Amino acid sequence: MRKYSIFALAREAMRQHKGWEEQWGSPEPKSSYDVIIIGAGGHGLGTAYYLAKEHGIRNIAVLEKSWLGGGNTGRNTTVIRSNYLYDESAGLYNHALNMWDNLSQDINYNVMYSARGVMMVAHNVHDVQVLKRHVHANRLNGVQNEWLSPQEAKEFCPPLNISKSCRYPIMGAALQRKGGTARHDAVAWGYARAASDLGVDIIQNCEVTGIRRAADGSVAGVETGKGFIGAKKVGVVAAGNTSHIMQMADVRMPLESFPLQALVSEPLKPIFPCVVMSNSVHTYISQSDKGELVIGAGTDQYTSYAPNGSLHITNHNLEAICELFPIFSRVKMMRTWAGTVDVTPDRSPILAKTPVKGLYVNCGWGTGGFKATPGSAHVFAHTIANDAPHKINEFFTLERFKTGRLVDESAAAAVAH
Amino acid sequence: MANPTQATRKLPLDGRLAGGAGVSITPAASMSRVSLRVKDKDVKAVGKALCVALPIKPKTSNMSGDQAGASRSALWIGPDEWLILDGETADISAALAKSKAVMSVVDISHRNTAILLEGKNAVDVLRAGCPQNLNDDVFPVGACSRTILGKAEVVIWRTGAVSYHVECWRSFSGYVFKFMSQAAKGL
Amino acid sequence: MSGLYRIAGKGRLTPAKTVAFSFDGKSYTGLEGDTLASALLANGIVLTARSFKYHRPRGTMTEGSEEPNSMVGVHRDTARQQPNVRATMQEIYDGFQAVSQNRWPSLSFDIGSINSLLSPLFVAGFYYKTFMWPRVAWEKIYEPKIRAAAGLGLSPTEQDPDHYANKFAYADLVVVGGGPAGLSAALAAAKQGVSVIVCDENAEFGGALLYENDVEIDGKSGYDWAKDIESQLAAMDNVTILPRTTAFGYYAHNMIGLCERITDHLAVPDADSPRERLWQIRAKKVIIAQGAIERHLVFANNDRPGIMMASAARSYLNKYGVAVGSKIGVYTACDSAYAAAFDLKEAGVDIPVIVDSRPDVDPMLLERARELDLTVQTGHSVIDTTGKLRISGIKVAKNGQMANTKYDVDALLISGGWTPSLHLYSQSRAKPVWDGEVKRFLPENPVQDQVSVGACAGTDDLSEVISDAQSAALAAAKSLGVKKPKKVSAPTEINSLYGHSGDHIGSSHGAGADDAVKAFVDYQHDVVANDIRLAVREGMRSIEHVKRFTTTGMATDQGKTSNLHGLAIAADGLGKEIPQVGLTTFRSPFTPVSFGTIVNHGAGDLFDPVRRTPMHDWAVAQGAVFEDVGQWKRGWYFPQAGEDMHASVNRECKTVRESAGVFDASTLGKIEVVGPDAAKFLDIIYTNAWSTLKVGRCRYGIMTHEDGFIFDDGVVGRLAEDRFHVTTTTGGAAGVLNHMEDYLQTEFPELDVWLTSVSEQWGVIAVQGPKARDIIAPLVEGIDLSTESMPHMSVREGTICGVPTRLFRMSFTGEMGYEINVPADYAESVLEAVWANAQKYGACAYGTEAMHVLRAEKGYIIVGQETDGSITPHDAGLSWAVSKKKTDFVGIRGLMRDDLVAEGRKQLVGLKTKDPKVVLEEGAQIVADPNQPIPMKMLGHVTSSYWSENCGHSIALAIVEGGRSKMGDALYVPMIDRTIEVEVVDTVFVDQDGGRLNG
Amino acid sequence: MLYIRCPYCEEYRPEIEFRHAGEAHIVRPTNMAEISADEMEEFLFIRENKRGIIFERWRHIHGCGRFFNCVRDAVTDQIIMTYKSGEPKPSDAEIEKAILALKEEQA
Repeated sequence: MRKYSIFALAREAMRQHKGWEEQWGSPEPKSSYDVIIIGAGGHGLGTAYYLAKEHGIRNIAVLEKSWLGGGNTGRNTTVIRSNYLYDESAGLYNHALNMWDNLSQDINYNVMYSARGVMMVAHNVHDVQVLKRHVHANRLNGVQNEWLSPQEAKEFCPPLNISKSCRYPIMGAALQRKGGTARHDAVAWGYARAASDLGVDIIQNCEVTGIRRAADGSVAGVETGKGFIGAKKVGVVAAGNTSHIMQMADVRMPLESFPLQALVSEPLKPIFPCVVMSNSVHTYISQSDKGELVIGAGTDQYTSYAPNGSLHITNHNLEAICELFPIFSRVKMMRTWAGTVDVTPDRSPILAKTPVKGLYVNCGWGTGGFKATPGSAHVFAHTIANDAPHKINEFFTLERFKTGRLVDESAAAAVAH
Repeated sequence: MANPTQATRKLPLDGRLAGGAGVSITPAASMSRVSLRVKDKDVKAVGKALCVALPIKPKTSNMSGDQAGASRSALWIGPDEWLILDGETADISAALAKSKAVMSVVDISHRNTAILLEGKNAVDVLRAGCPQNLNDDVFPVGACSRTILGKAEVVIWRTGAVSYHVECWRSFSGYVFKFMSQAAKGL
Repeated sequence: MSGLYRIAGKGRLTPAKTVAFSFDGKSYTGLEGDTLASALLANGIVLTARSFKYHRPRGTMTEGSEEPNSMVGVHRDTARQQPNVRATMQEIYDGFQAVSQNRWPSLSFDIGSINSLLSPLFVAGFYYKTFMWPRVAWEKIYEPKIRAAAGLGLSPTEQDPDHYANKFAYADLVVVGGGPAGLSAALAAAKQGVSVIVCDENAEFGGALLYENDVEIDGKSGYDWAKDIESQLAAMDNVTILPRTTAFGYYAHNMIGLCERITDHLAVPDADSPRERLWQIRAKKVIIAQGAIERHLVFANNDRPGIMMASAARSYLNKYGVAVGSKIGVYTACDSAYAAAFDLKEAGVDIPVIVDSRPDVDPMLLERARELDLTVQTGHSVIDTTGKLRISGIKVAKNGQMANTKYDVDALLISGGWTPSLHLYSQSRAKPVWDGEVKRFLPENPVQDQVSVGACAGTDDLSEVISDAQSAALAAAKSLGVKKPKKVSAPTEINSLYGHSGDHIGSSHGAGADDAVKAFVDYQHDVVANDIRLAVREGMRSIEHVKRFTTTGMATDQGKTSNLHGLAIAADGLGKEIPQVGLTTFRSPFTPVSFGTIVNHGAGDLFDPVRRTPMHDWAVAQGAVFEDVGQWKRGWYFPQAGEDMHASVNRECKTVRESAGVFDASTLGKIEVVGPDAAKFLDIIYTNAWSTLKVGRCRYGIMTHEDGFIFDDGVVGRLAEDRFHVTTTTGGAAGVLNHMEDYLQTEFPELDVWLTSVSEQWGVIAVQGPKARDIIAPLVEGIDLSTESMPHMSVREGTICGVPTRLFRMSFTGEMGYEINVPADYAESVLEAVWANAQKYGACAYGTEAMHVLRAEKGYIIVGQETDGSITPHDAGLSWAVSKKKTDFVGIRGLMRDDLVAEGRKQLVGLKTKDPKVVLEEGAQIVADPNQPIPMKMLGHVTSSYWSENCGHSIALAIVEGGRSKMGDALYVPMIDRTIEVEVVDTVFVDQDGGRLNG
Repeated sequence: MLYIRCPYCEEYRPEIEFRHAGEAHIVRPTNMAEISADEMEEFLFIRENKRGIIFERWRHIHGCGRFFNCVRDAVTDQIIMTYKSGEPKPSDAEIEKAILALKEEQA
């Protein structure tokens, strides 16, 4: 792999950029692999990368029904933070946050991680209690998060409306300075390029249609649009389509898939310096490097695989934005889109072995998977390679839904992302 | 001067008035209201006790007289639910007590309050916030439905060609009134 | 004079109706009906903008909403500053002001254009490959620079003074587009009596007929024919005509979103008038007649100001009487550009050359060119242009050769053919179908109840357009139930001189893979042909990857002019056919829509309902400070002169225990449960038993979900064998009713019981404290208030102040007390009477904060504060409220799950700080060893914490692992600046034996 | 915003009058206290979540207040049929028929 750098760029500039290589290969599938990952989003590609890089497994394929990075990786609002309440979640997301720091250098691809700060605002006494609970728990867990007064919040984010006369005045905010955003496509592409370089076969337009089991019940491989492909181990990282894939191995999941919308405004000159989230009025917003305000909302109320959102969801979302930032009323919405997110009963992910030997699942990220990408991929690779979870993901099992040992972040944050 | 220990009634929208081109928005006077729940088999008998037949067709209403608000009216709300309206002093519960049917009679005279819309643009005030089809062919005079107006739940009852009686819970009435007033601007 | 380039006798604007406007502070004169683009062109202003990335000078390219370049800021006043407005869509008015964007210090001298020099570095996706070293520099140096250079207009900085409206509408038929197809369809359908809404994004209906002056229909000009149809439609009751209205979104189940622009074109809008109106229309049938969009040609330096679509130039001439230059070259691959050249020539404008890349051109066109003495170079291409802030010349070469002839021009009209507009079709989730013959994607496979007609369906011939539109309308009417459709006559004679044949997709001669030139594909995002080739070279094989890598088609115009070119160049690079590379899905909105319009009535005061209790005004009169609890405003505390919150709450708490307090408890949810099976039903819903509750008595009940976790609580009174008055938490009211209805309707439909919300039927006045009975007794009739007759936890019906009451003897403070329920309209009046008596006893008004303190002193939980969806009744110390006898209730099995019966669960306890003056922070975490390293093992957290004036020390409730076995233990609360030692104690701090409740 | 036919109101109404209420035909065991951990997990948490024809519950919460069932294609969001709470789950054949009828209606 030719290294990316300013020097490489300058060299290529002199020859009209004719010397760049393909970022990743487009091979035909081999007859079998040691590990097959189903789903070429950030989590799946990252899993393949860490399997190859840290676990010495090189005979890996990532199968993608469409184009890589085109699912939730390429459709989310790229918020990164780790200020989760429970030890288990804080451990997982903070692992990811620490990895974001060096990800660009590690995979030699600028993922544009920008720690511009994520501020969660409180609008009532209950919000204050909940957010302070987070701040305290985070501090004792070694997760950076701090409490700001309304004035401090306004200083950190000047467009914020802290007027006492608005419907739900701001009573304070929790700020994670290390939170921020990254460039979603770059994460998928960077992992794809790095994994491809380590010999991973990334096979796009290759839909999995079945999971074949050996006589002993363990995984034998997958049926695909390009024929049967053998595999010793299969990792399912299919987000909204997880239930559908797992059904092929007769594993029924505690998941429901919902359309989740986001939108961007027309590009504006820099006006919005950070990420602001409000659980009470249900919205979150940041400004991209291109100048677009990137705005996310909650899901539609019904389960669906149709990646379109409803206008009334957009309406609720922008109401909240104009309430928090009345100056944006005349700004125009440029593009809306939706993804399909898979949601577990406790709004925490499943990163685990399954009842089927050789079959592993990484799912249930709901509205908040992007931020976890490096950490999730890293511990999932560990889980597949060792047939046992990493300490960080040992709580995120399927069994918890039987015992009731849930990691319920939803109680703490109505909009989790 | 009234007896100091005799409580007086204060409506949530007392004193408000609004409107716009082609529409007036007026709080209705006090009324008696009952939420009535009856099983299919008792509908006829209960209607008799009430002196208004309970409509069984969805989205329809019946009146004992010919003037909305001044006579007893029964509005279909759900398959076993009716909103019974009458003048302030009427005792609807007493009338229903005459029936032996198993039913639920709950006084909601004070839970709800009503706003009257009148004028050729009345329906467009509603269309600003009600997602239901209010066109003449599907929402004729006499039609009634529980639905949404903006962010409040309301019951819309079309009492005349250009007249609507809109019920909402009292704490939402300020919002509903303000919503209508704004919607009436610049129609 | 309205501009040097205005040609007398041309266009349809009235020369006398001038308007003054300014652009970048300079004053100009335009005509009423001008767009900013036409008015600037009339004044010879061609440079209108700078491009996004390279800051290249740009001018108006089009005459419509597809405009990629001319984006300006419109400033009506300081608060009404609108960025990113398309000059081509903005009508001017007297006093209109606009400014250019994305340039500094000025449009003609822009420092940012240095980027253009660095453009060899700034290729597609360059930022992925660099700025990684040193690590911190990305955030500190590179990213801020990139951000400052990017972006277009400036955000408004003041609150928007305008308001916006909404309309939900239902129509039999929605017709999108008011060109010949849309008008014909609308009229044909309207004549059948069905309801029709027809909209067009432009100020005027007519579509291409507004400028195609070669069209004659039944002896009328195309324009007059269109106006005639429009006036017929306007006269029909079943038709709604909406000009300046963009159909921006096509949603599920045939819902169309429209944005109607109402005031932006007016000099002095009516203050009452909304600026824009959102239409949310549910249509039984939709006819899309969006038309087609003219493409540019992709050749070197095809972006200089003065270069524009041929149809745009024709439109500026025939609509606005503006010549877009004085020496205009033409470069085309499509017949329609000839019409523009001919019209301009006839208007007296010099046309030095028509360059046609096609070797064979319709002889009729060539003949007409000869008649007009025009030079036509067929089989030639423009391989480059010159000029800085305006095009000054073109280089024309024979196809396949680079030897060229230069022509001086001050404008260049280009046409690469027409792209059917599939935006709404695609938004409706339908897939475009590639027609290889005509090299177009066509809307041939609709998935919703919708049909496309006219140019957007690939139909060029006008008579076909009209007859297709009419048939579509008739078919729609028929399926809408029109039995015998009225005959609709098609025009008998349609004449048009010029067609729309011919096209070129992809890069043109001189902009091939080996040509190191800037041949723009996507103007707004500065994507050139070579960027797309680079993406392909780097392994991007899906058009989605190409699009994201190069950002082509992702600007504010969503690639209306560029998508097909991008696709063709990518397909060429991949050696595939266009449909194999795929067309990206179009997303709503078709053109950008103001947030304000989407929000419409949901702004400001109407953002969310403010719910006030029937006694709100009384609380205001008492000086209450309010807090938001859900949508409710609740009295938080009632400060007297000189008191802060702390002092006020201390006084309130003390007064309640010493004398009494009056509290507005109206927001609590109330549900009347009526029917012979009422008790049986409540047995299912609550963890405790109700069948045993006697009439006239109350009981505290807990609800769990099936998972066994607490979800609501409240006191329930039995008014009769078959009638219960249930109370819920304020926030839980709607959820509890829904939960109960769910079980009643779907799991236990055989039960004879009904549920009615009476939350708002009853105003609730709580009178709590040793003097409570004395205060209310004089006002109550028909109820014996003595403890013997009406003990703690009982309910009676009687009258108070002459109105009916449901009087509860109950307490959330630990004091003897009553909750007086009265019909809400009477509540304030009754409260006044109660308050008058209360004051005689030195009682106070108290708010929610004092209520919280008082109940915490008694260890009463608040659902949502002590519980968070992971707490069982057992955890909360409420095992006594979980029936051990019942064989079923909601949550019975959930409570038995392994983890819910495991040892060491978090349990509710009280905490006392070692230093009694220290008040813990709610949400603070609790540890056993404060000196352990981070991450610390946390045992739980403080759920409630207050200064208790009654106790003389701080009190707290907490959820602590194995808490009840830690009584007396010392634990620690590590704060950011210190560690607080606490002792685990019982949850009840005041009156542990409950004697005060009995008065 | 979906357009949903309420089987009690006997007409189509806009989605915001309704509240989605999860997968349909999940029967609450009558011997709730006695079911196994597996059965409990199944009842509480396991969902079909099918990428295809699904059965779901809605409540016409801001209308007639009734819960009812709905057959919808979760890929296209097309609503195939709605029926009253308590009515049996439609058979594949009935669903096929309803789909055909919808197609004809549109054609």
